[in-house]
Amino acid sequence: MSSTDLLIVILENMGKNIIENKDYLTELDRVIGDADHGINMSKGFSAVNDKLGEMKGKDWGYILKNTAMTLISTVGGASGPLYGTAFLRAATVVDGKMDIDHEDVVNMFEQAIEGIKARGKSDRGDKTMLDALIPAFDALKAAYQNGLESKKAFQMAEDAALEGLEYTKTIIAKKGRASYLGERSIGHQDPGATSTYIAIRSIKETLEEN
Amino acid sequence: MSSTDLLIVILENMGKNIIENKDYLTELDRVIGDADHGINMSKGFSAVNDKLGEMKGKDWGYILKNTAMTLISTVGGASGPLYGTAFLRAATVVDGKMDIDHEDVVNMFEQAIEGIKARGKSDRGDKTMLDALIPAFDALKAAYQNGLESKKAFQMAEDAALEGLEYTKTIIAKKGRASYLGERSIGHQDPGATSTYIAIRSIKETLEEN
Amino acid sequence: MKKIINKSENVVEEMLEGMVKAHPQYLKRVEDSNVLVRQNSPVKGKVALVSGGGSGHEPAHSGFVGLGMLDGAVAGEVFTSPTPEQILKGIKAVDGGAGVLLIIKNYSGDVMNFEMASELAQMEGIQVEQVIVNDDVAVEDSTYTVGRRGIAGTILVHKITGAAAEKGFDLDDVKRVAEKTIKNVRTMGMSLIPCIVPAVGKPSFEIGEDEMEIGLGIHGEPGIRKEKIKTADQIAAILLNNILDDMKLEKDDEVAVMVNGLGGTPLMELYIVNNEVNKLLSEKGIKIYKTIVGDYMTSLEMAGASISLLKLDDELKELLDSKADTPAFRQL
Amino acid sequence: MKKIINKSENVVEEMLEGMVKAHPQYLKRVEDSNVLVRQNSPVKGKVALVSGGGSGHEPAHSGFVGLGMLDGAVAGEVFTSPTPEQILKGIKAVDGGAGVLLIIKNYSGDVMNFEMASELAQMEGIQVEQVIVNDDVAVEDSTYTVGRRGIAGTILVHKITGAAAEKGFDLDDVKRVAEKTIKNVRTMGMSLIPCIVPAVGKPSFEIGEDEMEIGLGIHGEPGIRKEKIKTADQIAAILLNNILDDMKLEKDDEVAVMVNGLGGTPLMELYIVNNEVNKLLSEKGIKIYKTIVGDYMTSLEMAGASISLLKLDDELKELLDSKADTPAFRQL
Ligand SMILES: Nc1ncnc2c1ncn2[C@@H]1O[C@H](COP(=O)(O)OP(=O)(O)O)[C@@H](O)[C@H]1O
Ligand SMILES: Nc1ncnc2c1ncn2[C@@H]1O[C@H](COP(=O)(O)OP(=O)(O)O)[C@@H](O)[C@H]1O
Ligand SMILES: [Mg+2]
Ligand SMILES: [Mg+2]
Ligand SMILES: [Mg+2]
Ligand SMILES: [Mg+2]
Repeated sequence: MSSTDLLIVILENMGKNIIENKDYLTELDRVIGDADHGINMSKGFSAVNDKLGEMKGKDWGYILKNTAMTLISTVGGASGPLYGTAFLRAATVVDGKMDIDHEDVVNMFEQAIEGIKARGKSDRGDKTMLDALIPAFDALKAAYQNGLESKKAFQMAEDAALEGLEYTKTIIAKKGRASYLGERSIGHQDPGATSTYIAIRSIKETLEEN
Repeated sequence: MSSTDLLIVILENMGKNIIENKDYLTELDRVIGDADHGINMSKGFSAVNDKLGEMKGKDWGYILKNTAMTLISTVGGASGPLYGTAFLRAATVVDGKMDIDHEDVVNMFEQAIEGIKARGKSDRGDKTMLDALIPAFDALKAAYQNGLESKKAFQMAEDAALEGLEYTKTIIAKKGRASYLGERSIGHQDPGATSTYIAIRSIKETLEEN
Repeated sequence: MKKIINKSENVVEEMLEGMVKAHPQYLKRVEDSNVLVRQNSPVKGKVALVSGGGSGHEPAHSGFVGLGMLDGAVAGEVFTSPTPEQILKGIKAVDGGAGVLLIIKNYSGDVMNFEMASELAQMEGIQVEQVIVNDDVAVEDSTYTVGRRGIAGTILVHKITGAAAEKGFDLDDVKRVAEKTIKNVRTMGMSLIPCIVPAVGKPSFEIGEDEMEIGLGIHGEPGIRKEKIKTADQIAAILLNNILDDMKLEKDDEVAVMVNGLGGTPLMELYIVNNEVNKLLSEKGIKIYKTIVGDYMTSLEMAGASISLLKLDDELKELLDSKADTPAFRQL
Repeated sequence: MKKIINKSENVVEEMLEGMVKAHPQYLKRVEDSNVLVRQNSPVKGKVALVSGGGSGHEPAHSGFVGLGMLDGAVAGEVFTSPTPEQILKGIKAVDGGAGVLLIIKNYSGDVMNFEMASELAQMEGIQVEQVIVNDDVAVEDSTYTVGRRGIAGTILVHKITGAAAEKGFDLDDVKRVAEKTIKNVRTMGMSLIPCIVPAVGKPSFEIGEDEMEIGLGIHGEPGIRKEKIKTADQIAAILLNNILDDMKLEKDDEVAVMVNGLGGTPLMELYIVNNEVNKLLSEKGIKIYKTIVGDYMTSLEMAGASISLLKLDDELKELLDSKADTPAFRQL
């Protein structure tokens, strides 16, 4: 399989997992937010899914940028611009490329994180998607530095994301709707960190299966 | 005890019984009306009660007229004008009288019924207070004609009122709020007939005790 | 019972005070009464309009006191008609010498109390006429019954009759316009969730999670039947068809539409209903001249809605369009 | 879930259609969008105001599109900010050449989507400025947080800023007025009964029969704390004191008061709250220049209320008083 075909399968699988977890994500958001995260994300990834056909054979930058624009123009809420920005920034790293290497992967994640931070004025510890994404990125980068392959590296990224996700239960939300709850947000898992964890797990799954 | 003093005791006892049955009357009205009959009647008879002191020593007409005016100006709803009119019409029969006879009693009831019919544009069989009051009046009149004393006559009036009350469960309401329910009013006892039954029972009780 | 109140005995008193404090430019309270009248009452030479009834229907009726609508509103206890004494105070406070028209919703209690007040006022030399609104097509109308209830259509009667009075029509003419409006207006309502009378503390009727009441009034009484809950489109069709069966509109007839919320139903749902009402009427070629959507005649926190249609002619259109300035209904 | 709807996916679409059909003299829909704009948009030479956000807050925001208030309102899904694409359509439809001011409620989602739309509009050569309403004193405001939410006070910002734009103020000046209003407005809310997002079908939070949520927003999120349910007077005092702790009013300061219902609370209760708010402010010597009571910024069928205070100066008073003509707010 070409690497751009693999990307399309990854996005397909990501969508499938997000949509399967629609109610779960919404329920998490009901408790400390406004009960729409699963609905928002499913809507976005359904729209992405509809466009994957046309993306076949296009380069990494094109596919990621189109994914980004689709998310931005269909999701709304906080997750739309944030996931959209993440994909958009990742796209800039791999513009025109039909194939990528480990360095590209690291750069894409780094840019995605920077994008979310800038758009969301947020950082690790705010109880957001960044609390799954940043640890995942750190683990991924370390794995590559230790010479591991992508399959193994994303396994480690998934583990770190899950740990980060668990950590969100223990902290006060400082950004997003959950922040309005103050202390009452403690004890509850962040929906956006959960969808990010699912996204990373989806990458690992696809890598394992292909 | 003078007969006007007896009237005051009757009104006192009527008030006591109505107020004791406030929730019961309201609950009956909740099912086929608007859940206020007990509240309305209690309010009216509390107000009457407050005025009984000043009425001491006055004639029958004065006492009944003042009771009527107090009910009209405090109760509201359908029962205010109807009970008010009933007492007002009864008052006209005994204006200026310090003592009354059986004929007066019969005339008072007759006038009260005519007043309700005229004011309410209603008649027996409409599932209203008249379905307790008219049978009670018929029984009372018959008892007097048969030479019975008031104590016994009101016992018979009470029995007839109770029978009329039971009868209201079997018919469709044609007047008052319950009429909007149409067929659905069948099976439920009319609140106004219930308060009328309680009023007649109160007269009998007072006669028995004095 | 979850309500933002103090003592249930005081809800009417505190509500009236809260209204006057919110709208001092529109309303003043008649001393020692539950009557709110226009700030500038009595308006000399103008026919005055008085309405009222039990409380719990807010903004009806005091919310419609002001230029182009009512002169005074008399508030009874929750769902209980006010007494003749109270109504008489209202009549006296607004009479500007050109007579007073009472706009009464057709309930035994309201009719009797207002009639008694009218008799008392006439005894004091005030010219008083009355009209009785009976727009609810859910209720059987026959000589053996009390006839139909007055519900949300009453607001359209307030609006149009108020405009006529404001224009300087005399008492007979104002009454004629009121009667024409009443003749031309029909309403039917439904409910999903009952209300709770504060002094009672219990829901006004029992209803299942998948049921609705069809054809109910505004006093918490149950409707004419229970049904399985239906979609907004189906509900709109049921209510509208009942109305149209009764009022016989023809193609190109012009109507005003009112989609009224009963208190607990959000505006979103009322607009969804209006969407279908509009579609159904358009399909029949009936022209919608004006649409009013909102909570105008409520039943405490009851969830539900009613639809009203008012058949218009040129006179009614002009009166419907004219200026109104009240706490709850304004039109430039 | 008891709602008068058809399919939960269609509530926003059908509501918008129902609004346009109810108010064709005020509103038109921008093609292929969830944007409602004034019937006569774009108004040449006038600064245009665009607001919006998730749906479920009706009449906010499209109910405030019209003379003296907004030019356009962008509706997202229920409680979900609209996308930049939608907002951009709104901006383009109302731009009359004098620039566009976006009035954004302070939620991460709204801010990000509106900002992205603003960037896109500027790339197309439209002058766009934005203000962010953050009136909810229940929320901690610090550099580490997203800051306060925008809730019912937003309506006062619409009113005053809209009046400034209607008077012909230029974009900078309209923005200045908006920012002054935002600086001067504070709100706090409470709830007795949660709402149900149609697509979710479950109450937005759990709450006991004797409990209330204090300090909550308008998206069904729980408040800052649960308390035993209190009387209307106590509730008014809690909300008002939180506001007054924050905004430091002095004797003889003049304010506008808004008692806003969250959708399921009847007007009766709002007036009862207003009665106490008025009393408490009067006791402190604070002058109430104007009071607005009703459902203006709702949260579906949530039962509850919020209180807003806006500190006034001469400029704000004049703008608050000036004419407005929209579906949900009219002033002669
Ligand atoms: N400023 C922010 N920075 C990073 N992530 C954020 C921010 N605000 C919200 N999020 C993420 O978005 C998630 C909520 O997304 P969603 O429910 O779709 O949007 P909304 O909050 O607008 O309803 C949160 O759980 C959180 O992870
Ligand atoms: N037209 C009428 N004629 C006789 N009795 C009536 C009439 N209308 C109502 N009633 C009586 O009044 C009772 C209801 O009184 P109440 O609940 O106090 O007034 P409302 O119906 O105004 O709420 C009914 O149960 C019925 O007995
Ligand atoms: Mg959310
Ligand atoms: Mg009753
Ligand atoms: Mg009653
Ligand atoms: Mg949301």
